[in-house]
Amino acid sequence: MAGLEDLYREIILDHYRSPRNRGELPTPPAHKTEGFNPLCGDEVVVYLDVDPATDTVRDIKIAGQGCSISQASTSMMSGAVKGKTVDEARRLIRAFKALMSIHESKLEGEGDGADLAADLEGVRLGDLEALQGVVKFPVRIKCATLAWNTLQQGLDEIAE
Amino acid sequence: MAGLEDLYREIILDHYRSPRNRGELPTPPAHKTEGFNPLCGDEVVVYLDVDPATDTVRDIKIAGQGCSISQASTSMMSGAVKGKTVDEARRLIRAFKALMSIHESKLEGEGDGADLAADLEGVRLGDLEALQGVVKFPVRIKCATLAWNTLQQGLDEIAE
Amino acid sequence: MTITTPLDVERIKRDFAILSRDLDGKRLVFLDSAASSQKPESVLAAMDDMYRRHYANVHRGVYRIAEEATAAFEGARAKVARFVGAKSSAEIVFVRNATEAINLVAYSWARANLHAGDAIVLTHMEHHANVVPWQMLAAERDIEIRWIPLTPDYMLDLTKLDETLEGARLLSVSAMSNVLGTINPVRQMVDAAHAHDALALIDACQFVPHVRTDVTEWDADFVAFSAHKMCGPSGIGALWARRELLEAMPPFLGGGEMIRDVRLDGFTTNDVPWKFEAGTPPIVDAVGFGAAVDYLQCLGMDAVRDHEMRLTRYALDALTESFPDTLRIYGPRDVSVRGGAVSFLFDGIHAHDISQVLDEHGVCVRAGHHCAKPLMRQLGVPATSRASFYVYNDEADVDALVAALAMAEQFFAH
Amino acid sequence: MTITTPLDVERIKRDFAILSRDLDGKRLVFLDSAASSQKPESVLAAMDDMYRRHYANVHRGVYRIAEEATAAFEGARAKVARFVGAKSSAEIVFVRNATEAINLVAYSWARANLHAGDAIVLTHMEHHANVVPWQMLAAERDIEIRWIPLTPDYMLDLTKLDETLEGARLLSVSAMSNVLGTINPVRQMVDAAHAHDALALIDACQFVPHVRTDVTEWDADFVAFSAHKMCGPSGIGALWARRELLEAMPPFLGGGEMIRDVRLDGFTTNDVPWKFEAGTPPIVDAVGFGAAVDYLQCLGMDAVRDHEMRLTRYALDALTESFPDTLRIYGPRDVSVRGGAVSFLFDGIHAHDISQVLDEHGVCVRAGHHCAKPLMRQLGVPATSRASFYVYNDEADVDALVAALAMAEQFFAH
Ligand SMILES: Cc1ncc(COP(=O)(O)O)c(C=O)c1O
Ligand SMILES: Cc1ncc(COP(=O)(O)O)c(C=O)c1O
Repeated sequence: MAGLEDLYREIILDHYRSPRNRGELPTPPAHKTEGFNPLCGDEVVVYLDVDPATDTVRDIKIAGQGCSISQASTSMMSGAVKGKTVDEARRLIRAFKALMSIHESKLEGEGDGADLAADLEGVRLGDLEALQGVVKFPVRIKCATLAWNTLQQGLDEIAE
Repeated sequence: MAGLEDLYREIILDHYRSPRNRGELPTPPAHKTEGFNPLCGDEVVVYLDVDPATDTVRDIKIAGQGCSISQASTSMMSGAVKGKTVDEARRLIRAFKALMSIHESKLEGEGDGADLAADLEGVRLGDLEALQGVVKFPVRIKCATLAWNTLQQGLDEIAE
Repeated sequence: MTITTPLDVERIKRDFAILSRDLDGKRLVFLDSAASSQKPESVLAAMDDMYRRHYANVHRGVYRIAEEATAAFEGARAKVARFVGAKSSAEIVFVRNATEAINLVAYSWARANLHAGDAIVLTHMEHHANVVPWQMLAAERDIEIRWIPLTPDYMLDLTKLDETLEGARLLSVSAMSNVLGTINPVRQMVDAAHAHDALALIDACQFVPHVRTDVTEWDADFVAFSAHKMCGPSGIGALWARRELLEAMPPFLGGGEMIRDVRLDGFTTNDVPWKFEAGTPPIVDAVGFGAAVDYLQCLGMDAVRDHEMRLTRYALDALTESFPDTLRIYGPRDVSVRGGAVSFLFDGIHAHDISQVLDEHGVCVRAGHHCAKPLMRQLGVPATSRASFYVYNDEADVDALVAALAMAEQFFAH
Repeated sequence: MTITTPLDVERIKRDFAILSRDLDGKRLVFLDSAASSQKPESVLAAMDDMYRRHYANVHRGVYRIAEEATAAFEGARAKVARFVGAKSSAEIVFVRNATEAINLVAYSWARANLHAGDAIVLTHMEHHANVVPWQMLAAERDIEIRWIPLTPDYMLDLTKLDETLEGARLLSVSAMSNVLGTINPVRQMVDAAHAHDALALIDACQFVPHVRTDVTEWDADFVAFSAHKMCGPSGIGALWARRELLEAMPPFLGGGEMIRDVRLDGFTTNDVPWKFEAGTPPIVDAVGFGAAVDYLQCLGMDAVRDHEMRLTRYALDALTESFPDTLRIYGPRDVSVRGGAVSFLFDGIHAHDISQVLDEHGVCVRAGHHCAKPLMRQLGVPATSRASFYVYNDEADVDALVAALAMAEQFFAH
């Protein structure tokens, strides 16, 4: 089962079994955003507490339910952006999507993802790179990106 | 062109070239009914003057335009019902449709038309039988029946 | 007494080319027919022959291949009509799928007849296809939607049926749940609806492929189903409706074929069923649909049902015996009130992850909400795995499923 | 400079199995591609392969064949998008046919945006598909329909275009008439519509199969076309629309796939284009559609257009020379402003009867109103005969037509 071990790296299963930052934050001051994967029904809820003075993600909590990939990705995302500035968080989003969308864009037959590499430049994804195995399983990409799309939507809503 | 001669009998072409009873009747007392073949655009207009005292088709006139089959059938129909009682006209309609629908019903895959033979019993179709060749050309059946359906609709409307 | 010849599954499997596909050394174990079934050789051959010998647009050509195409297309309609017990071909409207069939009723019949304050009755086990069209209408017209709930053993709770139907205009219900497998008491529900002057729409998408169907016996008003779940091609389905209803309904889509006459100031409509078929239809898919019902009729729908009951019983037993503590089945246990869609979950393992491991073993099952999110919320789960059976499945397929599940459980337990 | 390789029609004919069909000793001369075209081997093979190796429902399965099916389905969408110059696959909504595409716009965009007193502009040469949906809306909402008339040489009379567009919300016009062959000045008309703040819908059903199309160059808002007229299967077509428009439009059909979430009290919609694709799509037909655009692209659309211009000129000349006094052609003579649909009538012989005799000679032409009854009334005829050409037709087909017409004329003259 070579393929499967590519997808389900140990660190992913670890985040799945022991998700970080689970819980809720009072709204306000925190902002709550829900994300759905319309295909499989996975749900992610992101509570974001952004300090307006420093534009920093002061705290983040996660709720919802889903498969190991979506849950692990959500857990990793929460750890990666906590304490970061909004700009840094947005850079992470772009980098992570670039990591994933190399395949996603191929599925849709548009471009070859070459220029997406630019987005990856200079961003340290760390543990998140464990999720790279997902690109070999196209239908699971949406599981991995759900948390990040929800984060992006949350940041956009806060900025408004 | 054996098949074609079956369809285009001399008497049909004659009715096509010299249609009987063409014209209009004043309404009222006459009743006007329009029929369409939605597939090819043929149109038939039937003016019916039914004497309510005797329930007889006192006069009938025909207008409209269409292919040789629809025009010949209309012309023949007008001659066949003129002077007949409404009951006799209705029997003719049933008989003519039976002549045609043996194939029509087969096209729709329902029944084998066996019991339709009853409708033909005891009715003299005369010249109209020249139209029987049409059943070998399924799409033309609607051309042949257009006038009769319009007549039927007219009689129904008058009866109301 | 009807004598039912049992299905010869070994022979049937050979009718479905895809089932002999090799997946990196593993045979394809296809257990997702509730989503869409595979197609037998005879269906593929019928469609191929149409394109190679008889293809032309239908209804409008005088020439021979156009006549042949029209006869094949209308012949398919007659076959489908007979297959579900319709009184006439005129009662079968070809649509893209069951979803469009339900939307057709919602746009044409319901928008002409339902008004603010009216009520529609649905159930908690409906597919989105039988939920969203009504929610769209409800939002537009201020119509109330009422829901029939479930019993703890995954049946409809009909104790308050009469109350729920009070003043309702439509009952729209699935004949068989695509998640639970539950077969609902259609005739009883139709009668109850009629007693309250409501019409009854039956979503028979999961029923027609698996159980002998007689729409006239049901006494229903509308019945929707899709070809692709019953050995037919994707791209075509049918709405059956009583002829008087179809005749009274306003048209839905406008265009060629559905008209009698068009003038600058308006149009008149064609006879049913064509009144509801605007534009060039899925001609060849219809022919494939006809070949599919021929295929099923040839197997015999009673034999199909017998086979699936036996196989479902075997599967329910095998799953329960193999995973007594960790696997939960969502759906009735009694195979006489259920079909072959078996939903289940492992403790602590997401359905999606189960599917993924099964795929490595060539076993295809569906994971997700199965287009029934309201039901998922009732069940309190985000998703289930679902194995579903059809005429080409046998005990060996169930065994392969159980073996793969054991490996999946082990994989996530380490 | 683009170098166009002329079509090798002899070789192309061999790609279409039906063209070698023998009709009682006569070869099939298929001149009805404007109604529906024949399909090349590559399209049939692509569909057959899908059913035999990769078939499963799309978008919802985790297992391999479901992934393959989804990739093939979405890959086809990308091919179609590129073929018509769309900026993104998200702008291509798969529908059953052009008729449904136009109805989708009428139900979703128009019903959300047009109100009593608004006006829609159509032309006298529109197909019923681009008339009836608007008449339905007009009757429902008290909307005005305005008509652009024809010139005596069968072009649109655009002298009063600006006046006609005054206060209009939509211009909906055919890029090429299916009766007259006339090619309309799309870009000019779109610009005029936009100058009046009206949107522009282009019925490109007859255009996309025959002339290189760039929807972005047209600057249109909606473009409708059908696969079955462009070497693809029946049962699928496309609506192209600008992404922002699609995103702003309310959904049309409700059901699976088009939703993001469904709760008892309402639903939210999926991203475009899926928001408009409720239920199981014509999966395999989509793949066939993709293979059809591959086939056309491989021939080269400029070569296709060159070929058809040459053949149409040959046909117009042959008809005029052979029947100088008795045959009348309805449509422009200049092949640079027309496609290969040639409508004609013989003095005193109905189109239907002509077709019938032609059929005896294996020559397939259409007879009737061609779903354009308003145009027929403008022309003052009940019906016409129409021969239409495509990539697999050549001069020999035109010669066969002329010879058969001569016999028909003789048959009815006796
Ligand atoms: C100009 C035009 N518009 C629309 C249509 C409708 O196409 P379809 O029947 O594929 O929906 C046709 C084809 O008949 C056409 O020629
Ligand atoms: C119960 C039920 N209803 C409706 C549908 C919708 O069918 P389709 O996608 O063919 O329109 C399905 C299939 O997914 C179903 O299982």
